[in-house]
Amino acid sequence: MSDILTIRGLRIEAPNGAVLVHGIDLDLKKGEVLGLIGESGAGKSTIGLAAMGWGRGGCRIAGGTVAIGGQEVTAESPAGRARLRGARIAYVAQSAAAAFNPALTIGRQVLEGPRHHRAMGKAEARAWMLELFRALDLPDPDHFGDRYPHQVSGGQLQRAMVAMAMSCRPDILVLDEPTTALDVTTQIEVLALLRRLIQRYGTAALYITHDLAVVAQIADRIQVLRHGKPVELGPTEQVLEAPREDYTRRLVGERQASLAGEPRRHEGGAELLAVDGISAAYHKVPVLSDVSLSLRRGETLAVVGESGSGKSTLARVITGLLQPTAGSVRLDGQALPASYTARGRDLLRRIQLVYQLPDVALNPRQTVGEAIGRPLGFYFGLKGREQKQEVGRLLGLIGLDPDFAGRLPGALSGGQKQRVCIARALAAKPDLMICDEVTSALDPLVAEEILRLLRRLQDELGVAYLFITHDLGVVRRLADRTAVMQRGRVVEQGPTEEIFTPPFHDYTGRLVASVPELRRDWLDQVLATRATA
Amino acid sequence: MRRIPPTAWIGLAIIALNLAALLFGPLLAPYGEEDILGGPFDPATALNWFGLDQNGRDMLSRLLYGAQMSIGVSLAASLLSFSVGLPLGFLAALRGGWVDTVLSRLVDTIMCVPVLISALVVLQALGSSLPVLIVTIALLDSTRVFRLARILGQGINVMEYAEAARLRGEGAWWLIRKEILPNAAAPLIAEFGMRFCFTFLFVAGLSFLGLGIQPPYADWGGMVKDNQQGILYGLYAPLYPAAAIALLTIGVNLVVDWLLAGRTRPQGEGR
Amino acid sequence: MIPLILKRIGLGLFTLWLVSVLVFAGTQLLPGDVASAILGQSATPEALAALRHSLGLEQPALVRYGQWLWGFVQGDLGQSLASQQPVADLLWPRFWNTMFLAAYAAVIGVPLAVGLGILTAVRRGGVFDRAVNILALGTVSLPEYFLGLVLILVLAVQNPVFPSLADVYPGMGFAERLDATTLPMLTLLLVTVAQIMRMTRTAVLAVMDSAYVETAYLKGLLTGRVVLRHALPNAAAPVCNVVAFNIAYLITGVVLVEAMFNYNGLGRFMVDAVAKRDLPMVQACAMVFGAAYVILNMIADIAAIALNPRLRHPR
Amino acid sequence: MTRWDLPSLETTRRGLLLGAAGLGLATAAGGFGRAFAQDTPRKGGVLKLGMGGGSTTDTLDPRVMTDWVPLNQAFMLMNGLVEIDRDNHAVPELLESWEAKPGAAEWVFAVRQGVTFHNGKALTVEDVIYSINLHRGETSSAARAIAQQIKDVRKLSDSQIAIELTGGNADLPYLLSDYHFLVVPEGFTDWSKPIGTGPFVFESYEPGVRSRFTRNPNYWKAGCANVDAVEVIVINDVAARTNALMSGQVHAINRLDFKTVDLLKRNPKLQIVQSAGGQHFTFLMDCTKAPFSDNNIRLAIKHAIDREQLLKVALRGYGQLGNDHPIPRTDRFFNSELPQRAYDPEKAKYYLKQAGMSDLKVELSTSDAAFGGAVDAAAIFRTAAAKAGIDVSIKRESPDGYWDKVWMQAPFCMAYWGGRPTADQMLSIAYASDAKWNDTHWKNDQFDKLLLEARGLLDDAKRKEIYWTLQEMISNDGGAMIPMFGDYLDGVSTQVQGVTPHPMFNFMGGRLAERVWLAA
Repeated sequence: MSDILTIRGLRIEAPNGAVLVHGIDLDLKKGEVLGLIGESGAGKSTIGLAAMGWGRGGCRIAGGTVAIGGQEVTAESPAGRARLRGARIAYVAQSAAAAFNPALTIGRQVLEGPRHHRAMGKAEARAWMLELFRALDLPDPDHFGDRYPHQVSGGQLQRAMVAMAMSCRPDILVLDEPTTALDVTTQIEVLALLRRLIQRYGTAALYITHDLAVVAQIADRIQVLRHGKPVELGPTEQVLEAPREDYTRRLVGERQASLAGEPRRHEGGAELLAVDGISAAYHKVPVLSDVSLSLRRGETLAVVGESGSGKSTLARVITGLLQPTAGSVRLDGQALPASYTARGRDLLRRIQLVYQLPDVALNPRQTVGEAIGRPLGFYFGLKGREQKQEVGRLLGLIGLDPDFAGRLPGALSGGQKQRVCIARALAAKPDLMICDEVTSALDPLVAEEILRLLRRLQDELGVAYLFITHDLGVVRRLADRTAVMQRGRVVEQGPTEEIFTPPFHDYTGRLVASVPELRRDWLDQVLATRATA
Repeated sequence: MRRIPPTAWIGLAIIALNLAALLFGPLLAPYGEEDILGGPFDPATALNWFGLDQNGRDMLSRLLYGAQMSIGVSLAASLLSFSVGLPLGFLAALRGGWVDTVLSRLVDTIMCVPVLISALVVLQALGSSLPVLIVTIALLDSTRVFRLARILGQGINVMEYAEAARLRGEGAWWLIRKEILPNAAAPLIAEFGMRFCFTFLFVAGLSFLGLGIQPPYADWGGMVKDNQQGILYGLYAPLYPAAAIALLTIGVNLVVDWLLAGRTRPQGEGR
Repeated sequence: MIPLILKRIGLGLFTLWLVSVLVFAGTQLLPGDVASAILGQSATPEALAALRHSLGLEQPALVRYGQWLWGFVQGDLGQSLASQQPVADLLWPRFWNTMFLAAYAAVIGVPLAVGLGILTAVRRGGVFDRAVNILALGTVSLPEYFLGLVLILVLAVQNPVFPSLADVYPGMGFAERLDATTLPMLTLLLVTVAQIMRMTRTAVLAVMDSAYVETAYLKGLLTGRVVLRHALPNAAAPVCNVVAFNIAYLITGVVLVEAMFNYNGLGRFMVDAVAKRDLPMVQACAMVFGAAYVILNMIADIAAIALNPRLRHPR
Repeated sequence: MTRWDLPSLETTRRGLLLGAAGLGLATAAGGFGRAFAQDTPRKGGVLKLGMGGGSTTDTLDPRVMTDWVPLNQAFMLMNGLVEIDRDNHAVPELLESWEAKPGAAEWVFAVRQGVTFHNGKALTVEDVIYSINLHRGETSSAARAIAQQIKDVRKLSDSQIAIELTGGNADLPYLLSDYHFLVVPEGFTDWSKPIGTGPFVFESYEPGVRSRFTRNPNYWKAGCANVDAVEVIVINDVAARTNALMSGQVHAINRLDFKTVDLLKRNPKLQIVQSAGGQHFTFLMDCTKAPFSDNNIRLAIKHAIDREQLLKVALRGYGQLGNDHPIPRTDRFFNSELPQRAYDPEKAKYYLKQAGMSDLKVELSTSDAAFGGAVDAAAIFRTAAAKAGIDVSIKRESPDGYWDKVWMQAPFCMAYWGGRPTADQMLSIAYASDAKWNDTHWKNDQFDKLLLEARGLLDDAKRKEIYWTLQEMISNDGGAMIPMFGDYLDGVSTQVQGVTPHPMFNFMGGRLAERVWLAA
């Protein structure tokens, strides 16, 4: 099989001159799937787009060549490159919701490619679209095209995106984290459909992701990247079972730990938080119905569920940001007023919230020292040198150098910012810290460190955690007890160990079963069992 | 700070020039604001670089004195407008509820009556002395500032860091000073530039209608009006004040474009 | 979507009512008693009292406001103090003149400005973009009356292409009326086209940075088609607001242009009415301008709602 | 220099003054520019006039009308009783001839026959009597002060009327030339659509905006009403007015801007019509309101104005110095021996001390409606007054409605007066105690007595002696500061033929539309 895509010595520079990709060689045979693995900043998406002769945000190809089926893309004029895009090589974005134009119907956007490249006649293009819709299991394929993007679900839109990419029967598909934005359960379906489509039409693909388990199910070979440089290249089995490079080993090790992970048991501690019969709604649309759970001092309770299950809403009710329609929340037996504005300063101190996106959780115009120092001054009246000293101590506690106090958030990495948020919460010496998806926006290795930090802090300070997440790996490693939520209800709660050993509650079972494992045949096995069940 | 492009440098230079005229205008002026030196529209000579105006007074001196009047009034009006519009706008954003509704409705209503008409009614009622002029323009202008401040405030208030501060129990004043204002600075400075330009041209317009700054005080808008006859005969007289107005407005617009460069929406709204 | 529009119309009417209250209160501010304004020098105390009674000036402000508003709603705008003629006869001809000039400038200006805005956005950073922007910056920075002056000099005095006097009278031919109002129209055009163009460009650029525009490029489309098919439909809403705001300026901010070209419009007429403390006239003019403003903003908001795909096709 | 060559203004103006002096016309300095072609009048074309001096509150009711636009429009529609020609002599109009009985207290006037109104009705004696009586008795007419002298108006025959005066007045014909005495059909009251015997018939009229009248086919005056129609467009803004003339959109404009007249002269397509005469510009102090009730204050202010500078800068030399009284140098009763008051800050301070003040702050209301460049003139006065310890703050009023809201109401304001054929008429309309337009509210019984006495005298020498004292009284005690007399300056396209200067008012004494014709 001849090479359909050959990249030699690819160098890409950002508008400010920073080099994003330092000379990459890459080959892709017809019908082959190559996985590109690495943390954010490794340059995965940049390479994928460069293969299409496109620079995002002003990046430009500073060196090297890209050839598709022998035709050199880098030598082409912009118009020449445009003729290739969509026709010979097509792109599937991470968030289909953003990638579809809200003002046009899905059908029109899918048919736009073939009509523009005059790849096929109008009727033929339409027939091919319907075939793709059927191949991708989209509901009511004949009329699906007439709907607008905001009238269909996230999973359906993602599959429509794949249909749009395949509309011109391209030779190569660039799949840029196509399933990351989806819930675990929908992720399996899209992955399976994608794999069948590629195999049926013999399309080559670059599969870009940071999740080793997902790429294991679909890629023939894996290229590991770090900071724009190649780390290791090899067949999937070899990279997973016998990684040669140390960095790859750490990546695989971390993914392994998240799947296994030995649960913890926390003994004793009086009941700290009691939530009973809580119901809540946004603009009269019910989101939580009759939720009850409790948390003891120093214990970690995980609340797990897919998006839309109401777990974040629960956090907002407990902190008083959202008034419940029914039920009550008690801290140390004392009933908490429904709105935070009615709560005294000490009550507010004892519950602290850490957000998912560290970039927007810190005021860009306040230094780290000010951010952490403010709660000290506000709650405990610590001022001046005393405050500076305590800030230094807290920074040390979360593993950052005290001179970070003078920096602005803009100068910190995602992981460092999240550490500062945790320090800010600890400054209030809270009884309870609510962590709302604190690791899901971070790279796997960085997330690992944050989890380890949180466990150490709990052991030292005895603070209780209410941990909200959709990642079962996190739950296994951190939570003493777990509550599983589905569509606003707690379907199951109890010690983590019991929850995650069969026999499973059916919803929990499906959740556990949907988390991809680090072996090549996992997807085939799940599909097989699902076919028989 | 981002690298300052050449256009912004030009803008800043023009603003500096005008500030100098504002502060030291009268000192630099070769003649008095009202000294009559010769016949109307006498051409430029060594003594009078820009020639004489319609009353035979030195054009350069009147431009320098006029700077104090034109820029001074507009600056004062813009500053007052911001000091009224900003806190109210942020308060409406933070408090929401009835405070926000009442203030917004009031502002919408005032904005419905065109600025010029409202200014006219008030100026006629209270006479167009300088303080009345400044306060009237400032109050009318603060409605626009209120609107922007409210949008900016709402954009920032919905951000997590603002929510975290509220959850801590911070007071409204602290939230405005520490959380919202620092982040709204760049768009607000740009807005100040735009509001200044609008006020500057508005005051000039009022003078053109004979209602703004009363004679014999020089103000650039009034000077264009008084000397406009000259243009029909190829005289430069009206060109100097008009050029002065245009130069300052262009200068400010250049800086404003730079400040807003790239950021098409107020900071924080992009979420 | 319909309920949204109805709500907006309701809001508009409510705002209009608030405007009437503001206008009525505002004009009470004007010093000088209405009666003495009519009688002038030969005002004897008895004549003043008699006149005040006949005009019903002693009744409480609320009652007078009620009567005035009720009259306004029925189109009876009351009697002009200065010229003893019904306000309506003086107001409406001038109102249509102002509307004519505003429409003339809008019909040419808006498409031109939106077109330029899109072109400069598409060719962002190019020579054309920079040149047009500098020109726009120039016209925005110059006062209207100076621009008008230059136009008169170049297009009326030095080479008499257009009349410098916008002299319009009832029964004038349409072409003749267009010719007479060309110079004021051009003055308005220069100012508003620059404004609308700059804001359209910003609105289009904001959309050009979105993910679906990148998707369109990645489908192999070229800039022109990407802007027309993908960027424009989503930039339409903000552009509508900008256009409405500027048309409102056309109607109301035009006083200076009317004064310069001696154009018999409502703006200049109101300025005189305020000077003469002709209260009924001032109230009527302010209400008419206010109504024009509110209606325009309402149309813009409704257009924005109609053009917003999410609202047009509810889930 | 620029492609518009800029000759120094000084030279051209000096040349002008010599030219005018050279003409030495006793009563009216001749205008110049293109020589006036005196060939025969041509019928046809539409005359378009751009006029300043109109307001949306104008009316064509002869009793109330003020300012230039209504005056010209009235003359287009209606004829007067007696007309003043370009040499300041009273010539017959609708009154064909007259003779005075001895003592000039009784007069017999012959009414012109064969004249018809626009509605076809023939002009009768009753119409004339009705028209005169409009200004007599309980009326708010501005001409009441003049008409008071008329004791009785009687019909003698179908073609003659008799007028009996309270006292002899040799100048009665001049009196009847006042522009308020216009003739309308008996019993006529609809002033929104006047019917007269004038050169043009009413077509459309919008106060303060525009009017259009069409030619009266059977107009009785020979060689008049030559254009098919005349349109008056009201343009109060001097710049817009001048633009309209220069761009050829109107054939003629009145009230040129003194400052740019010399520049306008260089335009070959235009002719400047300059008429020296009775027009004078006044600073009016209301003698009934403090601080102007104290004559010391009035004298202080009269000494605090630099008349030479004002004439040179504000009027660019198009005028003469004024001596604080309304009688022009060209009038036979002009008091030539009254010392010309000059700018004397020290004397002004002296009078202030007399009034018990060290310095004075006054507010001067003004607008370009008062006269072209009035606001600038106020600024010039302010600089001069400052040196005399008088701080004059200027309040610029809106031009529209100036004559209703500011004139005769503000304590200190500015105004203009058109010329009057006789000293008696000028003094009685503005300075007699009970005059409706006594805009300084100056009451002086001695003055009233002498004025009446002079009116009845036939002996010119004695009348002169009285008028001289009257001028002295106004100058030294009156509330009007009259620093300068200003020439009338009209700009007329060369297309318009038959234009001549006139001492009384601009636009040929208000009768331009009737007389001129358009070149082919």
